[in-house]
Amino acid sequence: MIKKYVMIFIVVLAVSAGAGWVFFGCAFEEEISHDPAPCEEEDYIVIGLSQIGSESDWRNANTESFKSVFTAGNGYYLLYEDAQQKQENQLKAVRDFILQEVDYIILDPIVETGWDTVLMEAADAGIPVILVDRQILLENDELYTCWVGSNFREEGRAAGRWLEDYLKLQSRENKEIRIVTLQGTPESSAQIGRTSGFADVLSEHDNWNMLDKRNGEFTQAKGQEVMRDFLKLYEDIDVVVSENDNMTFGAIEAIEAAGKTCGPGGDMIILSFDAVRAAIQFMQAGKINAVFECNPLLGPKVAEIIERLEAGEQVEKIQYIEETYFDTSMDLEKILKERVY
Amino acid sequence: MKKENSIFMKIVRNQCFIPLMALLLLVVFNLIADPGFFKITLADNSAGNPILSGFLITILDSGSELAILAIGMTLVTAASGGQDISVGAAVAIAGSVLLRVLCGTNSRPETLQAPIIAAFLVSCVAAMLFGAFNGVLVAYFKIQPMIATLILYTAGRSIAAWINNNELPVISEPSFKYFGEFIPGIPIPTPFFIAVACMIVTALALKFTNLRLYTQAVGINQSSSRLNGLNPAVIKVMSFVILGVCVAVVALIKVSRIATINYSVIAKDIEMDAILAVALGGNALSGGRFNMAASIIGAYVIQFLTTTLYKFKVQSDALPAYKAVVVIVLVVVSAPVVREWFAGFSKKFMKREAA
Amino acid sequence: MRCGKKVKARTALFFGNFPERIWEVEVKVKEHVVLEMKNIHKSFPGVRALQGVDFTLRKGEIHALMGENGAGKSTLIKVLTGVYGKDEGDIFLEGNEGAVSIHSPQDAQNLGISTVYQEITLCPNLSVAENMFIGRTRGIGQNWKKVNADTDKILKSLDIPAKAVQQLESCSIAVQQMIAIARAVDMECKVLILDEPTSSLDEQEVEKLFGLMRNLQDKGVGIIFVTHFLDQVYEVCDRITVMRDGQLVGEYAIKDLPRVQLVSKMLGKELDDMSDIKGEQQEYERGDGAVAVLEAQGLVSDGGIKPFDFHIDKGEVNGFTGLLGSGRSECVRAIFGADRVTGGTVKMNGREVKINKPLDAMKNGIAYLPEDRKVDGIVGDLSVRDNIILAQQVLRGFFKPFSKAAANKIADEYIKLLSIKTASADTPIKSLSGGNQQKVILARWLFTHPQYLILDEPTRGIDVGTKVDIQKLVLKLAAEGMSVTFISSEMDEMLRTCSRLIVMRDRRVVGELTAEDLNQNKVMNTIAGGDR
Amino acid sequence: MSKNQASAAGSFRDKLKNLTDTNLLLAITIIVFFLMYLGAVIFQGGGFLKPQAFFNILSANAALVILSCGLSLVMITGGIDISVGGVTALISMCCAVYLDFHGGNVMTSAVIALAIGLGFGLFQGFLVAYLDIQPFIVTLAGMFFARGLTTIVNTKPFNVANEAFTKLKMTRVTVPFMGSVNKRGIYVDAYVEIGVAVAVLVVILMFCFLRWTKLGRSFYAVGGNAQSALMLGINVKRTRFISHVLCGLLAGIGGFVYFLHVGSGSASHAAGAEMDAIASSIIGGTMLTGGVGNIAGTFFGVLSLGTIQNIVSSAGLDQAWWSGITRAVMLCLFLVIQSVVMARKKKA
Repeated sequence: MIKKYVMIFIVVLAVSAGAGWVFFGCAFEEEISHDPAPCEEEDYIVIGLSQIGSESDWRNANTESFKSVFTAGNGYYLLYEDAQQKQENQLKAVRDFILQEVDYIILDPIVETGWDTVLMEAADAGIPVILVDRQILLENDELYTCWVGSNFREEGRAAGRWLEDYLKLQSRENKEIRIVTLQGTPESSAQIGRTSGFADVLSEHDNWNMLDKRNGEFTQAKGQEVMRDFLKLYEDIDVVVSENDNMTFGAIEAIEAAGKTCGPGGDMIILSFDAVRAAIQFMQAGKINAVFECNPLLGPKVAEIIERLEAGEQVEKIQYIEETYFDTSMDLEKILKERVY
Repeated sequence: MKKENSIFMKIVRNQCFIPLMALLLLVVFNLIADPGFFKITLADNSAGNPILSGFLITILDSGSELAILAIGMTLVTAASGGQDISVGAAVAIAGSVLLRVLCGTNSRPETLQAPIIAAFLVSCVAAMLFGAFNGVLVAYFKIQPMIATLILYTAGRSIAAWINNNELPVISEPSFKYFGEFIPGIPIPTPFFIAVACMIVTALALKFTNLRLYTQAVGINQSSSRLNGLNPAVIKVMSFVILGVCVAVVALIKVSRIATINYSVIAKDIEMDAILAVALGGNALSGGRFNMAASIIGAYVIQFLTTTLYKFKVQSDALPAYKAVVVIVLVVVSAPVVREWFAGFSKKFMKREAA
Repeated sequence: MRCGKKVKARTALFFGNFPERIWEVEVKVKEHVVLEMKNIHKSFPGVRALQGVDFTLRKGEIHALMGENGAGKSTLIKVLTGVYGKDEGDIFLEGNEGAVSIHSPQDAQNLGISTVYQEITLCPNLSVAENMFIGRTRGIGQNWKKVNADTDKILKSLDIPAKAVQQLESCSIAVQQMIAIARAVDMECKVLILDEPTSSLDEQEVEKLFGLMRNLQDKGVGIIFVTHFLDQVYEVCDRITVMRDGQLVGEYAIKDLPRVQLVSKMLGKELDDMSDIKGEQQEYERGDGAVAVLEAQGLVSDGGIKPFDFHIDKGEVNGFTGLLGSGRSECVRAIFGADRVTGGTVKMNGREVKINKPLDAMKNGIAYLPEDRKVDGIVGDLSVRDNIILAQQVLRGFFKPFSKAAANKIADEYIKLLSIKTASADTPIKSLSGGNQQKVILARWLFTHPQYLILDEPTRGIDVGTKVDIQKLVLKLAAEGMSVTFISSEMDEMLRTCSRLIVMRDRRVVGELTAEDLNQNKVMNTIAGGDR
Repeated sequence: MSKNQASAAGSFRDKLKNLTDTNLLLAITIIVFFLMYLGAVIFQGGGFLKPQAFFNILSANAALVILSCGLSLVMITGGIDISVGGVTALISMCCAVYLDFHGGNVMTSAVIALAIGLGFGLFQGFLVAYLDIQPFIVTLAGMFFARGLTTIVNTKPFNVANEAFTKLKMTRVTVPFMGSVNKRGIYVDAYVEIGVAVAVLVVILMFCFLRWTKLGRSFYAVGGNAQSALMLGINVKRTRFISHVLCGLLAGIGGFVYFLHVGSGSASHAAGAEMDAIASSIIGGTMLTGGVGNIAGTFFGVLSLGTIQNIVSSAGLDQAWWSGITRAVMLCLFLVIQSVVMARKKKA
């Protein structure tokens, strides 16, 4: 008998715990995120940010730059949603933003297609959408206010040009150069841009031999895996083009594990993109030849745009963010000091 | 004639027979397909240390993780009659804890914040706790193992990410990589040595404790083992905790390999391989008697299969499909119904022979 | 919807044409036989379960089928319900020309033979109505309104206190039992077999059940009633068929067979033969001041027994006797802590001890050879060796395993000592014969060197040779100073070995017999409950 | 004992006692759901007050609802199927490839989806029911097979451009009287995606099936006590088989609805969907031990999960890991409740 009541008691306890957990869980979170809820405060500019995920350091730096700019202190309230590499999550996030009647939506689209519907909804709800980092394909460009990001194709070209010069220095410009590419997530504008940009230069040199291109998903683990396969499949690779730093790190692991060396004076030339802090450290260690910056600090620029929009000004559709590249010939110490991410 | 037959039967009956046959099959296949598969080269790596490389080494290397997990999985299977599908997630957690302790707050430390051994012990404890959590759900709340572990299977990687609040710490300290790759001067990958160490420990444990007897007794006949003074629940929990330790070890290797962690990819689908290894070792997935050696061999066979598939340029994401086929074949062949059918068939066949 | 019509027809059987039914019941033609089984033979490997058994069931009678276990009554019923095929013999059924052939439970049901088993075979998570009608009709649809209505009618007609829509598990066991019967009856059954339906019911529940049985009896159903409770037999039954060792002992009208007679027939000992077996056991007299090895007061467990007192002295062999299901096993399980002990105190050698789980008992030097060898005894896939050392191993603890050599030595030693027939110590125990399995379990417990050994049905389903061995062994151990409690369904075994018998009936201790009282008649009278 | 209890107990307690497990668990689920939604409204306010918020949850989880229905069927018969997620991914990939590369038409792609689901159902059902192999192992293999196959079909994730399809994808079912006024002061009709209509239909059908058809009831019988079911003359093997086939079929439908929702093919689609489906069923009061469960509950289970996720995301938490943990905690909670309920039943 007693036992039975105890059981019933436990059940009740469990359920209330469940409910309570939901309540207080949220209540608690509310407290730690000190900003007031959007619905109450009208004088805040409410921003909905739909981020792709947190797959790489670049991404994290990018997210951070937004979080640091759109603070309550600056008169913003930021709703941040991590889509975990899923378009459906981003669509859902945008819809939620529309429901919560945010003032601006910042969208970093994971793929280029499939956005028409939600953007339409946003337009209907009168919410301007600012695209960042990656681009999208639309019949009607009016659906978004503007796009802010890197000129990936240009980065790709820069990489190609740099390789040209470097090979000239080594006077290998007429030897066969065997190249492999670790590609980023397919269909992402970074991948498309960098691949095509590099291809532009590649096409000018018939002694450059592109052995293979494989998807490294922009992640370190995958990069290492793909590189391992490359090393098994192809003899003496000369150049490794890795479309972001994390993949590069993975690739370097794989290369060293296979007993090969890389970087200046190594068996392979490593070209990398993004230029996060760690990458430059790797360059100091002489494991990467050159990295081509893809500036993740989009926050300030977007903030500036939003202020202009608030002021009722017009903004131009495509806004590139200024970028550079680094290689081992430069004073990396100094660069590292200046580097914020 | 009779005698030969009986000897032959003895060989066939041995549990190690099935996995060894599978191994042989794969070896032969590769010999035919491309003998280069077995080429092992000795070369210097970037640090200028001589290391062996080649597919066989890869198998020894990656197979070791699997073997270690197979040890724990075998015990869990034997005791609880079910499998733990949360090992992959648990590895992520343990690895994350490890890095957390090593890195402290800063995710890119120039120097380690704690000795590796301490970090390892902490992650060990963490893994054992999660193992115990599974065990309690199974033993005391009487939830089928696979469902109970489903909880961790979902939450695990999230928890892992949460532990390092979603940063990707990187260890620059070179000595940390010894566990996953090579100790300078030793051309054989370290994971293999770790695996061997684990095997030795297990062997000793099986020899100098009643682990085997208790586990099997509980797995085979609970009520009878209870009447013999055993406490089935405790034994089950214990088996899960032991698996936890194995998980921690694997986590060390995994993390050390890449000196960082990727919460969503690390040890992905490894639970499937571990279960497969147990099954391939001829251990009943419904619990009871087990043969550790067979499981371990099974693990290496799985890795052999994986590597072979890799070599034939099978996409890593496509691998599960092939393994799944192997699993299905295994379970179907070992299904009692099918066995009866076979028995009947063979009897008929014998009759025809006699006639 | 077809089923719907059927139901109407069937319920008509209860309501519509009552008169002639009553008339039939009035006349109750003696030789109006529903079922006749002639010269049934059935043997399993090694056992001849049924040897030329005849059985006759008349319309509207409640017929008790009695016998200790191993007598073959369950086999007979399984043959009748088509679970087993018979080797020889014929079954005749009213309304069928010649012998009927029954190959499966389904066949039996179609022929109108329905069985209600001890454990209820309904689905607790379905409603009463669903339980009544599911699995009886083809097709997808089901007019539940109608089904519920019909169910309610049937329940009313058999005055079963349940509603059609109510979920089964919310009914008491008795009512569930009745619903099972109602379902059986509703399927136009001529013969209804009740296999120990009362074993899990309390008094008033049993009463309800009997009410239902009489009710059916009046409706002309022939009922075969299997039970171990004598009182119940004498309460409801018209006739008794007694079986023993797979043979028919005889069929009797209830009034021609006083209980004592019945018991003696079941146990196969004629009352009048006064040659009571004098066992080799030494006379038991309790020297005053002698401290009991184990003494229990008001011990009670959740195994469903009334509180009981018990004590055993050094070197004594005593036993619990009583018919199966009288609660003798439950008593020893309580002592060993196998069931959860809910009350009472246990003293060992004068010192009070707490025994909550088997390990406690083992630590106190108690060993228990369980009744059900397969479920509680052997660890099937383990080798004979491991089975022998298991208990002692547990006592020694996790970190002190026997070396392989030691284990082998022990195993061989006991294999020799108890002359266990096994290929080797490595053979899995499940491949041994029953007798040898039992010896292995015995060896397991002897190896723990207990001061008090409990043997529950050690000789069940075992060849005669082994039986004798075990009895001899028991006496030898006692002579060496071990206390033994011995339980067996076989009277003369008990008489031969035990110097004191605790007699049980209906889950309570009803008597304790020593010295000159240790003879057939006395024991049987006590079991039967006085010379009524 | 039961008698004097009844006499002792108050009428309410009586009711509680007679409350079948199914209804008890169902009640718990619904209560929890409403509590959560309340919590959402209180803490998030704004969006959650609009009906559209609810419909968005529906639209986002339509596929999951269907998958969960399938799982409930299997779990009620005491089985389990963890392949549904993989199957969904496989379906959306196949359909995407078919529509884009082979320019097929939408109807055929729907048929393909059903065929794939049915195929898995038949095969797994056969292995489980007739070769009686542990369902978990079988479907685990099924899941990995489906996932692997998806990448073999096509590695790259891509969006479908096929007009007919996109038109269908964008079709909306407007819900009358539920609309709301947006910040521009324009009244917008509340709407759900077309998949929701399908999901609701499935829920209703399955509910009726389980509640009123004989086959449906025999699902419960088999799950409750296979031995008894056999004695009652139910063909247990066949029932198990059918349950898996149905589950496969629903996976097919769900897969297509999912495809309709995301409109793209990708190997990583529906990751952990099987998990969510199981969780929803359990939260919806389906007992793992079988024999207890209710489609309505499952429906609420799904909604609860959806709501939790919305709360988590709009509570400003980093959804990436919180949603995972939240789901697991809920699952764990309800698993424990279940085993407690079971224990209580044994005691009683």
